[in-house]
Amino acid sequence: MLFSVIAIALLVAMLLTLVRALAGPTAFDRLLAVNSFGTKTVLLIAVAGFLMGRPEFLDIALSYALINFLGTVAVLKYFELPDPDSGHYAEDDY
Amino acid sequence: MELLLGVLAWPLAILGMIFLIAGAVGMTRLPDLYTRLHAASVTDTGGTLVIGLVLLLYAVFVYGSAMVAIKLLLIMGFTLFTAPTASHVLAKAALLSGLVPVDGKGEPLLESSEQATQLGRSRPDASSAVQEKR
Amino acid sequence: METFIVGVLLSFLVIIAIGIIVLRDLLAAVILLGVYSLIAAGAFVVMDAVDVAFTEAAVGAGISTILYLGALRFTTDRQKPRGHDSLPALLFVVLTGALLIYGTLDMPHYGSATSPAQTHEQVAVRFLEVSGDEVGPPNIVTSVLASYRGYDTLGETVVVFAAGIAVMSLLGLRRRRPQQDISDDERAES
Amino acid sequence: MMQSITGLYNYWAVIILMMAGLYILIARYNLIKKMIGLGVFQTSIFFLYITLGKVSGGTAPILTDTVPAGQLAAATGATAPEVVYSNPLPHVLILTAIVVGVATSAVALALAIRIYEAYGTIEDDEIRHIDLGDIDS
Repeated sequence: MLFSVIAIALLVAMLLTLVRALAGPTAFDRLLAVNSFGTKTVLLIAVAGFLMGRPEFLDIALSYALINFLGTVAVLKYFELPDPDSGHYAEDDY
Repeated sequence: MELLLGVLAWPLAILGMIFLIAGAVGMTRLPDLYTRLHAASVTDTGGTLVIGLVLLLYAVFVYGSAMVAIKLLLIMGFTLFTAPTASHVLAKAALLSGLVPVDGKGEPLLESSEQATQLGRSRPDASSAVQEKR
Repeated sequence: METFIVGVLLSFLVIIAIGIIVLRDLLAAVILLGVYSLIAAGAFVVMDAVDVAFTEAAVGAGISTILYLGALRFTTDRQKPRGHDSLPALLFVVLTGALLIYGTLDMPHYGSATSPAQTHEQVAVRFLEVSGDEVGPPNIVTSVLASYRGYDTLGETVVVFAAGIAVMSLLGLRRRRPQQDISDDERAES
Repeated sequence: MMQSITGLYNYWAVIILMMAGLYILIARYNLIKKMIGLGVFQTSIFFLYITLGKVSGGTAPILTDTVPAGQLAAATGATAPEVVYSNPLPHVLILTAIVVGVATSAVALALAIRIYEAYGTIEDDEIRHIDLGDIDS
Protein backbone atom coordinates (compact mmCIF):
# COMPACT_ATOMS: atom_id res chain seq x y z
CA MET A 1 0.00 0.00 0.00
CA LEU A 2 2.69 2.47 1.06
CA PHE A 3 4.89 1.58 -1.89
CA SER A 4 1.96 1.75 -4.33
CA VAL A 5 1.13 5.29 -3.18
CA ILE A 6 4.77 6.38 -3.51
CA ALA A 7 4.96 4.80 -6.97
CA ILE A 8 1.85 6.68 -8.13
CA ALA A 9 3.24 9.97 -6.78
CA LEU A 10 6.47 9.27 -8.63
CA LEU A 11 4.61 8.59 -11.88
CA VAL A 12 2.68 11.87 -11.56
CA ALA A 13 5.91 13.77 -10.91
CA MET A 14 7.53 12.04 -13.89
CA LEU A 15 4.65 13.10 -16.15
CA LEU A 16 5.03 16.75 -15.10
CA THR A 17 8.78 16.59 -15.69
CA LEU A 18 8.21 15.02 -19.09
CA VAL A 19 6.03 17.98 -20.06
CA ARG A 20 9.00 20.27 -19.38
CA ALA A 21 11.35 17.98 -21.31
CA LEU A 22 9.09 18.22 -24.36
CA ALA A 23 8.15 21.91 -24.05
CA GLY A 24 11.38 23.40 -22.68
CA PRO A 25 12.37 26.33 -24.88
CA THR A 26 16.13 25.88 -24.55
CA ALA A 27 18.22 22.72 -24.61
CA PHE A 28 19.25 23.46 -21.01
CA ASP A 29 15.62 23.20 -19.89
CA ARG A 30 15.32 19.81 -21.53
CA LEU A 31 18.57 18.71 -19.96
CA LEU A 32 17.41 19.79 -16.52
CA ALA A 33 14.14 17.93 -16.99
CA VAL A 34 15.98 14.84 -18.19
CA ASN A 35 18.32 14.91 -15.21
CA SER A 36 15.42 15.26 -12.80
CA PHE A 37 13.55 12.52 -14.65
CA GLY A 38 16.53 10.22 -14.21
CA THR A 39 16.55 10.79 -10.46
CA LYS A 40 12.85 9.91 -10.32
CA THR A 41 13.51 6.76 -12.37
CA VAL A 42 16.14 5.71 -9.83
CA LEU A 43 13.57 6.15 -7.07
CA LEU A 44 10.90 4.31 -9.06
CA ILE A 45 13.17 1.31 -9.59
CA ALA A 46 14.06 1.23 -5.90
CA VAL A 47 10.38 1.44 -4.89
CA ALA A 48 9.39 -1.18 -7.51
CA GLY A 49 11.95 -3.55 -6.02
CA PHE A 50 10.24 -3.30 -2.64
CA LEU A 51 6.81 -3.46 -4.29
CA MET A 52 7.68 -6.75 -5.98
CA GLY A 53 9.14 -8.18 -2.80
CA ARG A 54 12.68 -8.60 -4.14
CA PRO A 55 14.67 -5.53 -3.12
CA GLU A 56 18.06 -7.02 -4.02
CA PHE A 57 17.99 -5.41 -7.47
CA LEU A 58 18.89 -2.02 -6.04
CA ASP A 59 22.29 -2.10 -7.74
CA ILE A 60 20.45 -1.34 -10.99
CA ALA A 61 19.16 1.85 -9.41
CA LEU A 62 22.70 2.60 -8.29
CA SER A 63 24.10 2.22 -11.81
CA TYR A 64 21.25 4.41 -13.09
CA ALA A 65 22.26 7.19 -10.75
CA LEU A 66 25.81 7.00 -12.13
CA ILE A 67 24.73 6.92 -15.79
CA ASN A 68 22.28 9.77 -15.30
CA PHE A 69 25.00 12.05 -13.94
CA LEU A 70 27.48 11.02 -16.63
CA GLY A 71 24.90 11.62 -19.36
CA THR A 72 24.17 15.15 -18.13
CA VAL A 73 27.85 16.02 -17.97
CA ALA A 74 28.41 14.51 -21.44
CA VAL A 75 25.72 16.66 -23.02
CA LEU A 76 27.09 19.78 -21.27
CA LYS A 77 30.52 18.88 -22.65
CA TYR A 78 28.89 19.11 -26.08
CA PHE A 79 27.96 22.73 -25.35
CA GLU A 80 31.48 23.46 -24.20
CA LEU A 81 32.97 22.59 -27.59
CA PRO A 82 33.40 25.52 -29.98
CA ASP A 83 30.25 26.40 -31.87
CA PRO A 84 30.32 28.80 -34.82
CA ASP A 85 27.27 30.82 -33.81
CA SER A 86 27.20 31.36 -30.06
CA GLY A 87 30.08 33.47 -28.74
CA HIS A 88 33.57 32.20 -28.04
CA TYR A 89 34.67 31.07 -24.64
CA ALA A 90 38.00 31.74 -22.99
CA GLU A 91 40.26 28.80 -22.07
CA ASP A 92 39.71 29.05 -18.30
CA ASP A 93 35.93 29.26 -18.40
CA TYR A 94 35.48 25.65 -17.37
CA MET B 1 6.50 -3.48 15.53
CA GLU B 2 4.35 -3.24 12.45
CA LEU B 3 2.44 -0.34 13.92
CA LEU B 4 5.63 1.47 14.88
CA LEU B 5 6.94 1.05 11.35
CA GLY B 6 3.74 2.46 9.90
CA VAL B 7 3.77 5.40 12.30
CA LEU B 8 7.35 6.18 11.29
CA ALA B 9 7.09 5.44 7.57
CA TRP B 10 3.82 7.08 6.56
CA PRO B 11 4.62 10.67 7.66
CA LEU B 12 8.06 10.40 6.03
CA ALA B 13 6.52 9.05 2.82
CA ILE B 14 3.96 11.87 2.73
CA LEU B 15 6.73 14.43 3.25
CA GLY B 16 8.69 12.83 0.42
CA MET B 17 5.68 12.88 -1.88
CA ILE B 18 5.12 16.58 -1.08
CA PHE B 19 8.74 17.24 -2.11
CA LEU B 20 8.27 15.23 -5.30
CA ILE B 21 5.04 16.85 -6.42
CA ALA B 22 6.12 20.36 -5.39
CA GLY B 23 9.34 20.04 -7.38
CA ALA B 24 7.52 18.68 -10.41
CA VAL B 25 4.85 21.40 -10.35
CA GLY B 26 7.57 24.02 -10.01
CA MET B 27 9.30 22.49 -12.99
CA THR B 28 6.26 23.15 -15.18
CA ARG B 29 5.15 26.53 -13.81
CA LEU B 30 8.28 28.57 -13.03
CA PRO B 31 9.33 31.15 -15.65
CA ASP B 32 12.93 30.38 -16.58
CA LEU B 33 15.75 27.88 -16.31
CA TYR B 34 17.36 29.28 -13.16
CA THR B 35 14.16 29.13 -11.12
CA ARG B 36 13.38 25.68 -12.49
CA LEU B 37 16.80 24.53 -11.33
CA HIS B 38 15.73 25.44 -7.82
CA ALA B 39 12.52 23.41 -8.15
CA ALA B 40 14.41 20.41 -9.55
CA SER B 41 16.85 20.47 -6.64
CA VAL B 42 13.95 20.09 -4.19
CA THR B 43 13.00 16.81 -5.85
CA ASP B 44 16.50 15.59 -6.50
CA THR B 45 17.89 15.93 -3.00
CA GLY B 46 14.91 16.31 -0.65
CA GLY B 47 12.63 13.79 -2.29
CA THR B 48 15.34 11.20 -2.82
CA LEU B 49 16.66 11.44 0.73
CA VAL B 50 13.27 11.24 2.45
CA ILE B 51 11.90 8.41 0.31
CA GLY B 52 15.26 6.66 0.60
CA LEU B 53 14.84 6.88 4.36
CA VAL B 54 11.41 5.22 4.14
CA LEU B 55 12.87 2.40 2.04
CA LEU B 56 15.77 2.13 4.48
CA LEU B 57 13.31 1.60 7.37
CA TYR B 58 11.69 -1.26 5.46
CA ALA B 59 15.04 -2.72 4.41
CA VAL B 60 16.29 -2.81 7.99
CA PHE B 61 13.15 -3.72 9.95
CA VAL B 62 11.21 -5.90 7.51
CA TYR B 63 13.77 -7.52 5.25
CA GLY B 64 16.60 -7.37 7.76
CA SER B 65 19.10 -7.33 4.91
CA ALA B 66 22.34 -5.42 5.41
CA MET B 67 23.21 -5.50 1.68
CA VAL B 68 19.96 -3.78 0.70
CA ALA B 69 20.51 -1.11 3.36
CA ILE B 70 24.08 -0.49 2.18
CA LYS B 71 22.95 -0.15 -1.45
CA LEU B 72 20.23 2.30 -0.40
CA LEU B 73 22.75 4.35 1.58
CA LEU B 74 25.08 4.37 -1.45
CA ILE B 75 22.28 5.60 -3.70
CA MET B 76 21.31 8.33 -1.24
CA GLY B 77 24.92 9.43 -0.71
CA PHE B 78 25.65 9.44 -4.40
CA THR B 79 22.57 11.50 -5.21
CA LEU B 80 23.50 13.92 -2.45
CA PHE B 81 26.80 14.57 -4.22
CA THR B 82 25.84 14.46 -7.90
CA ALA B 83 22.54 16.38 -7.91
CA PRO B 84 24.04 19.70 -6.70
CA THR B 85 27.06 19.19 -8.98
CA ALA B 86 24.83 18.67 -12.01
CA SER B 87 22.75 21.74 -11.08
CA HIS B 88 25.88 23.86 -10.76
CA VAL B 89 27.34 22.70 -14.08
CA LEU B 90 24.00 23.27 -15.79
CA ALA B 91 23.59 26.80 -14.42
CA LYS B 92 27.15 27.71 -15.32
CA ALA B 93 26.87 26.36 -18.85
CA ALA B 94 23.59 28.24 -19.32
CA LEU B 95 25.16 31.51 -18.10
CA LEU B 96 28.20 31.03 -20.32
CA SER B 97 26.02 30.45 -23.35
CA GLY B 98 24.31 33.78 -22.60
CA LEU B 99 20.91 32.76 -21.24
CA VAL B 100 19.56 35.82 -19.39
CA PRO B 101 17.60 35.23 -16.14
CA VAL B 102 14.12 36.77 -16.00
CA ASP B 103 11.98 37.88 -13.06
CA GLY B 104 8.39 36.94 -12.27
CA LYS B 105 6.89 39.22 -14.91
CA GLY B 106 9.18 37.96 -17.64
CA GLU B 107 11.42 41.06 -17.59
CA PRO B 108 15.12 40.24 -18.19
CA LEU B 109 17.33 40.89 -15.16
CA LEU B 110 20.46 41.60 -17.20
CA GLU B 111 20.91 43.96 -20.11
CA SER B 112 22.49 41.60 -22.61
CA SER B 113 23.55 38.01 -23.02
CA GLU B 114 27.20 39.10 -22.93
CA GLN B 115 26.66 40.14 -19.33
CA ALA B 116 25.34 36.66 -18.55
CA THR B 117 28.46 35.16 -20.12
CA GLN B 118 30.60 37.47 -18.00
CA LEU B 119 28.71 36.40 -14.87
CA GLY B 120 29.40 32.78 -15.69
CA ARG B 121 33.14 33.28 -16.07
CA SER B 122 35.25 32.05 -13.19
CA ARG B 123 37.62 34.99 -13.69
CA PRO B 124 35.59 37.93 -15.05
CA ASP B 125 37.43 40.58 -17.09
CA ALA B 126 38.23 43.63 -14.98
CA SER B 127 37.67 45.93 -17.96
CA SER B 128 34.06 44.91 -18.50
CA ALA B 129 32.89 44.51 -14.92
CA VAL B 130 29.28 43.47 -14.76
CA GLN B 131 26.74 45.84 -13.29
CA GLU B 132 23.54 44.24 -12.21
CA LYS B 133 20.38 46.03 -13.22
CA ARG B 134 18.44 47.08 -10.15
CA MET C 1 0.00 -2.53 -9.67
CA GLU C 2 3.00 -3.71 -11.69
CA THR C 3 0.89 -3.91 -14.84
CA PHE C 4 -0.30 -0.37 -14.14
CA ILE C 5 3.27 0.96 -13.76
CA VAL C 6 4.32 -0.74 -17.01
CA GLY C 7 1.30 0.71 -18.79
CA VAL C 8 2.04 4.24 -17.60
CA LEU C 9 5.72 3.94 -18.55
CA LEU C 10 4.72 2.70 -22.02
CA SER C 11 2.41 5.70 -22.38
CA PHE C 12 5.37 7.96 -21.50
CA LEU C 13 7.34 6.24 -24.26
CA VAL C 14 4.56 6.94 -26.76
CA ILE C 15 4.51 10.63 -25.74
CA ILE C 16 8.28 10.85 -26.17
CA ALA C 17 8.18 9.14 -29.57
CA ILE C 18 5.62 11.68 -30.78
CA GLY C 19 7.81 14.45 -29.36
CA ILE C 20 10.78 13.11 -31.35
CA ILE C 21 8.67 13.16 -34.52
CA VAL C 22 7.51 16.74 -33.99
CA LEU C 23 10.74 18.39 -32.77
CA ARG C 24 13.05 19.81 -35.43
CA ASP C 25 16.04 20.28 -33.12
CA LEU C 26 18.37 17.29 -33.48
CA LEU C 27 20.05 17.81 -30.10
CA ALA C 28 16.63 17.75 -28.41
CA ALA C 29 15.80 14.54 -30.26
CA VAL C 30 19.04 12.94 -29.05
CA ILE C 31 18.34 13.99 -25.45
CA LEU C 32 14.81 12.61 -25.75
CA LEU C 33 16.18 9.33 -27.13
CA GLY C 34 18.31 9.08 -23.97
CA VAL C 35 15.20 9.50 -21.79
CA TYR C 36 13.40 6.98 -23.98
CA SER C 37 16.07 4.36 -23.25
CA LEU C 38 16.03 5.23 -19.56
CA ILE C 39 12.24 4.80 -19.27
CA ALA C 40 12.42 1.57 -21.28
CA ALA C 41 15.04 0.25 -18.88
CA GLY C 42 12.87 1.23 -15.91
CA ALA C 43 9.95 -0.67 -17.38
CA PHE C 44 12.20 -3.70 -17.99
CA VAL C 45 12.93 -3.83 -14.25
CA VAL C 46 9.23 -3.93 -13.48
CA MET C 47 8.78 -6.63 -16.15
CA ASP C 48 11.35 -8.84 -14.35
CA ALA C 49 14.07 -8.45 -16.98
CA VAL C 50 16.75 -7.08 -14.67
CA ASP C 51 19.73 -8.06 -16.84
CA VAL C 52 18.17 -6.43 -19.89
CA ALA C 53 17.48 -3.30 -17.83
CA PHE C 54 21.11 -3.16 -16.74
CA THR C 55 22.38 -3.48 -20.31
CA GLU C 56 19.83 -1.08 -21.73
CA ALA C 57 20.73 1.57 -19.13
CA ALA C 58 24.48 1.26 -19.63
CA VAL C 59 24.55 0.69 -23.40
CA GLY C 60 21.31 2.23 -24.63
CA ALA C 61 21.10 5.31 -22.42
CA GLY C 62 24.82 5.76 -21.76
CA ILE C 63 26.98 4.76 -24.71
CA SER C 64 24.57 5.39 -27.57
CA THR C 65 23.70 8.92 -26.34
CA ILE C 66 27.40 9.73 -26.31
CA LEU C 67 27.80 8.22 -29.80
CA TYR C 68 24.97 10.39 -31.13
CA LEU C 69 26.46 13.49 -29.49
CA GLY C 70 29.82 12.70 -31.11
CA ALA C 71 28.16 12.33 -34.50
CA LEU C 72 26.32 15.65 -34.04
CA ARG C 73 29.59 17.35 -33.15
CA PHE C 74 31.31 16.21 -36.33
CA THR C 75 28.31 16.94 -38.57
CA THR C 76 25.67 19.55 -37.84
CA ASP C 77 22.91 19.78 -35.26
CA ARG C 78 20.51 21.64 -37.52
CA GLN C 79 17.75 19.82 -39.28
CA LYS C 80 16.29 21.57 -42.31
CA PRO C 81 13.54 23.91 -41.12
CA ARG C 82 10.95 23.05 -43.73
CA GLY C 83 8.68 20.11 -42.98
CA HIS C 84 8.72 16.78 -44.72
CA ASP C 85 5.47 15.41 -43.39
CA SER C 86 4.13 13.41 -46.28
CA LEU C 87 0.60 12.10 -46.39
CA PRO C 88 1.42 8.80 -48.17
CA ALA C 89 3.95 7.91 -45.45
CA LEU C 90 1.43 8.69 -42.72
CA LEU C 91 -1.22 6.63 -44.49
CA PHE C 92 1.16 3.70 -44.93
CA VAL C 93 2.21 3.79 -41.28
CA VAL C 94 -1.36 4.01 -39.97
CA LEU C 95 -2.45 1.17 -42.23
CA THR C 96 0.42 -1.09 -41.16
CA GLY C 97 -0.25 -0.26 -37.53
CA ALA C 98 -3.94 -1.10 -37.89
CA LEU C 99 -3.08 -4.44 -39.47
CA LEU C 100 -0.62 -5.25 -36.70
CA ILE C 101 -3.14 -4.29 -34.01
CA TYR C 102 -5.70 -6.56 -35.67
CA GLY C 103 -3.05 -9.28 -35.50
CA THR C 104 -2.54 -8.87 -31.76
CA LEU C 105 -6.14 -9.78 -30.95
CA ASP C 106 -5.22 -13.48 -30.86
CA MET C 107 -1.98 -13.01 -28.91
CA PRO C 108 -1.64 -14.45 -25.39
CA HIS C 109 -2.45 -11.78 -22.82
CA TYR C 110 0.28 -9.98 -20.90
CA GLY C 111 1.56 -12.19 -18.11
CA SER C 112 -0.17 -15.34 -19.35
CA ALA C 113 1.53 -18.44 -17.91
CA THR C 114 0.03 -20.89 -20.41
CA SER C 115 1.29 -19.35 -23.65
CA PRO C 116 3.48 -21.60 -25.87
CA ALA C 117 6.58 -19.55 -25.08
CA GLN C 118 6.22 -20.39 -21.39
CA THR C 119 5.32 -24.08 -21.59
CA HIS C 120 7.80 -25.51 -24.14
CA GLU C 121 9.63 -28.23 -22.16
CA GLN C 122 12.89 -28.15 -24.12
CA VAL C 123 13.53 -24.42 -23.70
CA ALA C 124 12.22 -22.19 -20.91
CA VAL C 125 11.03 -24.89 -18.52
CA ARG C 126 14.27 -26.84 -18.87
CA PHE C 127 16.42 -23.76 -18.30
CA LEU C 128 14.46 -22.89 -15.19
CA GLU C 129 14.54 -26.39 -13.72
CA VAL C 130 18.01 -27.78 -14.38
CA SER C 131 20.33 -24.85 -15.14
CA GLY C 132 21.07 -24.39 -11.43
CA ASP C 133 22.53 -27.91 -11.27
CA GLU C 134 23.89 -28.19 -14.83
CA VAL C 135 25.69 -24.87 -15.14
CA GLY C 136 25.84 -23.39 -11.68
CA PRO C 137 25.21 -19.67 -11.38
CA PRO C 138 21.93 -18.68 -9.74
CA ASN C 139 21.26 -16.16 -12.50
CA ILE C 140 19.57 -18.22 -15.23
CA VAL C 141 20.14 -15.53 -17.85
CA THR C 142 23.88 -15.85 -17.31
CA SER C 143 23.71 -19.62 -17.64
CA VAL C 144 21.80 -19.46 -20.91
CA LEU C 145 23.95 -16.66 -22.32
CA ALA C 146 27.30 -18.23 -21.54
CA SER C 147 26.57 -21.93 -21.75
CA TYR C 148 23.43 -23.02 -23.58
CA ARG C 149 23.67 -20.27 -26.18
CA GLY C 150 27.43 -19.71 -25.96
CA TYR C 151 27.97 -19.67 -29.74
CA ASP C 152 25.33 -16.99 -30.01
CA THR C 153 27.35 -14.80 -27.65
CA LEU C 154 30.52 -15.57 -29.60
CA GLY C 155 28.72 -14.38 -32.75
CA GLU C 156 27.67 -11.22 -30.95
CA THR C 157 31.27 -10.51 -30.02
CA VAL C 158 32.31 -11.03 -33.64
CA VAL C 159 29.66 -8.53 -34.76
CA VAL C 160 30.89 -5.94 -32.27
CA PHE C 161 34.48 -6.52 -33.38
CA ALA C 162 33.49 -6.14 -37.04
CA ALA C 163 31.61 -2.94 -36.22
CA GLY C 164 34.68 -1.57 -34.46
CA ILE C 165 36.85 -2.31 -37.49
CA ALA C 166 34.24 -0.75 -39.79
CA VAL C 167 34.13 2.48 -37.73
CA MET C 168 37.92 2.67 -37.67
CA SER C 169 38.26 2.12 -41.41
CA LEU C 170 35.55 4.72 -42.10
CA LEU C 171 36.87 7.44 -39.83
CA GLY C 172 40.54 6.51 -39.58
CA LEU C 173 42.64 7.16 -36.53
CA ARG C 174 43.58 10.75 -37.37
CA ARG C 175 42.20 13.52 -35.24
CA ARG C 176 38.84 14.90 -36.32
CA ARG C 177 38.47 18.63 -36.65
CA PRO C 178 35.35 20.47 -35.50
CA GLN C 179 32.96 21.59 -38.22
CA GLN C 180 34.08 25.23 -38.25
CA ASP C 181 37.66 24.35 -39.22
CA ILE C 182 36.51 22.12 -42.04
CA SER C 183 34.36 24.77 -43.64
CA ASP C 184 37.19 27.32 -43.28
CA ASP C 185 39.62 24.97 -45.00
CA GLU C 186 37.19 24.26 -47.79
CA ARG C 187 36.68 27.96 -48.30
CA ALA C 188 40.43 28.40 -48.49
CA GLU C 189 40.77 25.62 -51.04
CA SER C 190 38.07 26.85 -53.39
CA MET D 1 -13.53 -6.60 -22.86
CA MET D 2 -11.78 -4.80 -20.00
CA GLN D 3 -9.49 -7.75 -19.53
CA SER D 4 -8.47 -7.88 -23.17
CA ILE D 5 -7.67 -4.14 -23.05
CA THR D 6 -5.33 -4.52 -20.07
CA GLY D 7 -3.95 -7.77 -21.45
CA LEU D 8 -3.19 -6.43 -24.90
CA TYR D 9 -2.29 -2.83 -24.00
CA ASN D 10 1.44 -3.57 -24.08
CA TYR D 11 1.26 -4.91 -27.63
CA TRP D 12 -0.69 -1.87 -28.80
CA ALA D 13 1.78 0.56 -27.25
CA VAL D 14 4.64 -1.40 -28.82
CA ILE D 15 2.94 -1.18 -32.22
CA ILE D 16 2.41 2.58 -31.87
CA LEU D 17 6.10 2.98 -30.98
CA MET D 18 7.14 0.82 -33.93
CA MET D 19 5.04 2.87 -36.31
CA ALA D 20 6.41 6.13 -34.87
CA GLY D 21 9.94 4.89 -35.56
CA LEU D 22 8.98 3.75 -39.04
CA TYR D 23 7.39 7.13 -39.78
CA ILE D 24 10.57 8.95 -38.76
CA LEU D 25 12.56 6.61 -41.00
CA ILE D 26 10.33 7.28 -44.01
CA ALA D 27 9.35 10.93 -43.65
CA ARG D 28 12.48 12.59 -42.24
CA TYR D 29 15.37 13.30 -44.62
CA ASN D 30 18.05 13.99 -42.02
CA LEU D 31 20.27 10.91 -41.69
CA ILE D 32 20.83 11.27 -37.92
CA LYS D 33 17.09 11.74 -37.39
CA LYS D 34 16.57 8.53 -39.33
CA MET D 35 19.00 6.80 -36.97
CA ILE D 36 17.03 8.09 -33.99
CA GLY D 37 13.88 6.66 -35.57
CA LEU D 38 15.65 3.33 -35.94
CA GLY D 39 16.57 3.48 -32.24
CA VAL D 40 12.90 4.05 -31.31
CA PHE D 41 11.90 1.10 -33.51
CA GLN D 42 14.58 -1.12 -31.97
CA THR D 43 13.57 -0.45 -28.38
CA SER D 44 9.93 -1.19 -29.19
CA ILE D 45 10.98 -4.63 -30.46
CA PHE D 46 12.82 -5.24 -27.19
CA PHE D 47 9.58 -4.43 -25.42
CA LEU D 48 7.64 -6.94 -27.50
CA TYR D 49 10.03 -9.74 -26.52
CA ILE D 50 10.13 -8.87 -22.83
CA THR D 51 6.32 -8.66 -22.80
CA LEU D 52 6.17 -12.21 -24.16
CA GLY D 53 8.50 -13.46 -21.43
CA LYS D 54 6.65 -12.01 -18.43
CA VAL D 55 4.63 -14.35 -16.23
CA SER D 56 2.22 -12.53 -13.93
CA GLY D 57 3.04 -13.13 -10.30
CA GLY D 58 6.48 -14.25 -11.40
CA THR D 59 9.79 -12.84 -10.32
CA ALA D 60 13.10 -12.21 -12.06
CA PRO D 61 14.79 -15.43 -13.24
CA ILE D 62 17.46 -15.45 -10.52
CA LEU D 63 17.25 -18.51 -8.30
CA THR D 64 16.50 -17.83 -4.65
CA ASP D 65 16.77 -20.20 -1.69
CA THR D 66 14.93 -17.86 0.64
CA VAL D 67 11.19 -17.98 0.15
CA PRO D 68 9.72 -14.76 1.59
CA ALA D 69 8.88 -15.14 5.27
CA GLY D 70 5.40 -14.79 6.67
CA GLN D 71 6.16 -11.45 8.24
CA LEU D 72 7.37 -10.21 4.89
CA ALA D 73 4.23 -11.35 3.11
CA ALA D 74 2.10 -9.55 5.68
CA ALA D 75 4.07 -6.34 5.28
CA THR D 76 4.19 -6.15 1.49
CA GLY D 77 1.03 -8.03 0.58
CA ALA D 78 3.01 -10.50 -1.53
CA THR D 79 1.98 -14.08 -1.00
CA ALA D 80 4.25 -16.57 -2.73
CA PRO D 81 3.87 -20.17 -1.62
CA GLU D 82 6.30 -21.30 -4.32
CA VAL D 83 8.48 -19.11 -6.50
CA VAL D 84 7.40 -18.51 -10.11
CA TYR D 85 10.05 -17.22 -12.49
CA SER D 86 9.56 -15.26 -15.69
CA ASN D 87 10.86 -16.74 -18.93
CA PRO D 88 14.64 -16.11 -19.19
CA LEU D 89 14.99 -16.86 -22.92
CA PRO D 90 13.66 -13.53 -24.31
CA HIS D 91 15.98 -11.73 -21.89
CA VAL D 92 18.99 -13.54 -23.35
CA LEU D 93 17.97 -12.79 -26.94
CA ILE D 94 17.38 -9.11 -26.19
CA LEU D 95 20.66 -8.82 -24.28
CA THR D 96 22.42 -9.83 -27.49
CA ALA D 97 20.21 -7.57 -29.60
CA ILE D 98 20.94 -4.44 -27.52
CA VAL D 99 24.70 -4.78 -27.90
CA VAL D 100 24.51 -5.56 -31.61
CA GLY D 101 22.09 -2.66 -32.09
CA VAL D 102 24.53 -0.18 -30.58
CA ALA D 103 27.35 -1.59 -32.73
CA THR D 104 25.33 -1.13 -35.91
CA SER D 105 24.24 2.37 -34.95
CA ALA D 106 27.91 3.26 -34.33
CA VAL D 107 28.73 2.16 -37.90
CA ALA D 108 25.79 4.13 -39.27
CA LEU D 109 26.83 7.28 -37.41
CA ALA D 110 30.39 6.89 -38.72
CA LEU D 111 28.92 6.68 -42.22
CA ALA D 112 26.95 9.87 -41.54
CA ILE D 113 30.15 11.66 -40.51
CA ARG D 114 31.90 10.51 -43.71
CA ILE D 115 28.92 11.64 -45.81
CA TYR D 116 29.01 15.05 -44.13
CA GLU D 117 32.72 15.37 -44.92
CA ALA D 118 32.18 14.40 -48.56
CA TYR D 119 28.94 16.30 -49.31
CA GLY D 120 28.73 19.00 -46.62
CA THR D 121 25.20 17.97 -45.71
CA ILE D 122 23.39 15.05 -44.07
CA GLU D 123 20.01 15.72 -45.67
CA ASP D 124 18.95 12.84 -47.87
CA ASP D 125 17.40 14.92 -50.67
CA GLU D 126 20.29 17.40 -50.89
CA ILE D 127 22.74 14.52 -51.24
CA ARG D 128 20.65 13.15 -54.10
CA HIS D 129 20.63 16.58 -55.79
CA ILE D 130 24.40 16.85 -55.49
CA ASP D 131 24.78 13.36 -56.94
CA LEU D 132 22.54 14.25 -59.89
CA GLY D 133 24.54 17.39 -60.57
CA ASP D 134 22.31 20.39 -59.80
CA ILE D 135 24.41 21.86 -57.00
CA ASP D 136 22.36 24.98 -56.37
CA SER D 137 19.40 23.16 -54.82
